[in-house]
Amino acid sequence: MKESLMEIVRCPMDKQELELEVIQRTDDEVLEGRLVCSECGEEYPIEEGIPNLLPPDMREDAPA
Amino acid sequence: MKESLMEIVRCPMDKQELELEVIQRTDDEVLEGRLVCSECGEEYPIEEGIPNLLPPDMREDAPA
Amino acid sequence: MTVREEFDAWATEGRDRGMEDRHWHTAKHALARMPVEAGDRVLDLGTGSGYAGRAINDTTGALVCGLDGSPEMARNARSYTDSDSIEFLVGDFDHLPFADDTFDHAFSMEAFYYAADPHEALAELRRTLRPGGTFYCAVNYYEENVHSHDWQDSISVEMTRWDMDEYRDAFRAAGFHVAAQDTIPDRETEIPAESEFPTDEFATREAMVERYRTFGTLLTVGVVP
Amino acid sequence: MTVREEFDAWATEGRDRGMEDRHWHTAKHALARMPVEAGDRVLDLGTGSGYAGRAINDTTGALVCGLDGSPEMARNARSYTDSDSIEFLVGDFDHLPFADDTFDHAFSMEAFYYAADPHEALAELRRTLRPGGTFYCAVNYYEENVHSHDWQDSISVEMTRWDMDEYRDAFRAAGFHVAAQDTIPDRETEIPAESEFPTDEFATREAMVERYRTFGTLLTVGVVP
Ligand SMILES: Nc1ncnc2c1ncn2[C@@H]1O[C@H](CSCC[C@H](N)C(=O)O)[C@@H](O)[C@H]1O
Ligand SMILES: Nc1ncnc2c1ncn2[C@@H]1O[C@H](CSCC[C@H](N)C(=O)O)[C@@H](O)[C@H]1O
Repeated sequence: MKESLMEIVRCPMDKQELELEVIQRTDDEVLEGRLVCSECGEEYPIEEGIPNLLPPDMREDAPA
Repeated sequence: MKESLMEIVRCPMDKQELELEVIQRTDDEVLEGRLVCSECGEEYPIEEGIPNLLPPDMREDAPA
Repeated sequence: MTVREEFDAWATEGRDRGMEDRHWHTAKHALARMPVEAGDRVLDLGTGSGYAGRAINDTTGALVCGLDGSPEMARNARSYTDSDSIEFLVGDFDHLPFADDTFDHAFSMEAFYYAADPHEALAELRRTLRPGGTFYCAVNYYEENVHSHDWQDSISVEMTRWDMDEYRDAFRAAGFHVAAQDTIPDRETEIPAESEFPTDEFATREAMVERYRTFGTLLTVGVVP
Repeated sequence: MTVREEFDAWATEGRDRGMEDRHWHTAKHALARMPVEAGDRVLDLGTGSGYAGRAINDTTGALVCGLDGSPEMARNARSYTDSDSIEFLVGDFDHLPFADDTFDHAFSMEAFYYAADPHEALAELRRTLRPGGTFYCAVNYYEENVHSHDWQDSISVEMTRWDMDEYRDAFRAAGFHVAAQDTIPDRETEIPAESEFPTDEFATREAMVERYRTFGTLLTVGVVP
């Protein structure tokens, strides 16, 4: 994801702004990192450049 | 035209309500008559069941 | 010549039914998209033979007003239907003889661009449609359709030739949201074999294919906020 | 099974590209009607392989967000494009991870009815679209398409099967105006000769013709007032 996406992405639960924590990036993309809700503190992972903004209970790996 | 059309037709010039003067009618239709603007007094003919609501200067028979 | 003179002459020569046959190829697709409900009131702007209003009335049960600037067109249109929920009126696009918020939807095929002032016609449609009402504006005469550019030569009423952007801009300037815009191909007009070209109208078969199968009819759909 | 489990499995088996091929036949006609302008921001809801977002980005220059509930779908979609104006996100229809008034337009093909609560999904679309923004909702699974009724048997995610009226009503209840609704025929899926029937899917050739050429894809277009 580009950093410019921060303007429009919000916490799926309370729609508040998110803070970006970068783990790995290229010149124009964040590849690994976290989006943290400025209100509820929930953390959403960014993996292989794709932010996962599913509500936390839909994100967990369910038992097979 | 049906009398129920009176609910929606208006003077094309000032959009005010019209009054219906019936010359000839059937059970459910006005065939010949006049629509007279309640505001500006302009008269619009009804001929063969069709009201002519052109602005007066577009209605006149133009010279050939 | 005025709209009345030009189109009274067309109506008297029976050209209203010829237009109906040709325009139906694409108009029916535009009509099929309209979200008309039973009991709605729908305006057919520049109704000609009245076929679009008849189709709407038949398929949905909506009340239809067919408006035309030519008394002869309106007389013909009236003679083609017995429905008691269709009315025909003579009137002008720029001076709609209706109260505010009268219509749920409006349709127009190959007529809008004859308005003396198309911006005023849009303002009048905006005024007479209720919030959420749509205006389905279908035209074959538009800038991208290069094969229509010489039509003005054979029609004495002045025509407005907007491109697709200009249609969207004018709708927005009049207070409509633009919900859709595309060109609907005419797949039905028969295109003669290569050996028949040039014809009176088309220099090449490719030109005729482009006119009908590619450009077809431009539809712009406006919605009142 | 959850959306994530079901569609991660589809993505891993490569079914995303198969859907793209089949859905393109009608999706392209819906896409062609959208009044997208350069610089607009457009949402592709349930993006799958991402083809609709790629098409919108290619043809209009709009910025696209492809959202999908399946991480594997989003990963595949991302691998199919190099455009730097398309982003893919994993998220749920009923919990859109976007600010109010973010999008100019939204598109969805064969995905909307998987929402756990489609009314909530519409409310979320209404919230994230700006005034005048459109939602183009295309589905093959709907009540009038009787040939779709048994699809639920082979999909573990619960599906909502509304009819055309229910789509219009639900859009209106969520605060959209309904600007258009129609069924777009699929003229491209090949229909085998009479002698090939019954097939696994269709008892008769007529049934298959009806499924594709008559019912095709239901498109409902909502506009934010
Ligand atoms: N300014 C104006 N006001 C009212 N009607 C007009 C007009 N300019 C043109 N018209 C009418 O618009 C029609 C255009 S011809 C198209 C007729 C019909 N919709 C069809 O598809 O076949 C004519 O009947 C003409 O009389
Ligand atoms: N509740 C939900 N939230 C987000 N995505 C969902 C969803 N339910 C289903 N989906 C996604 O919607 C897609 C439906 S398949 C259709 C994909 C694509 N639009 C096409 O036309 O081919 C799948 O990729 C699935 O993962």
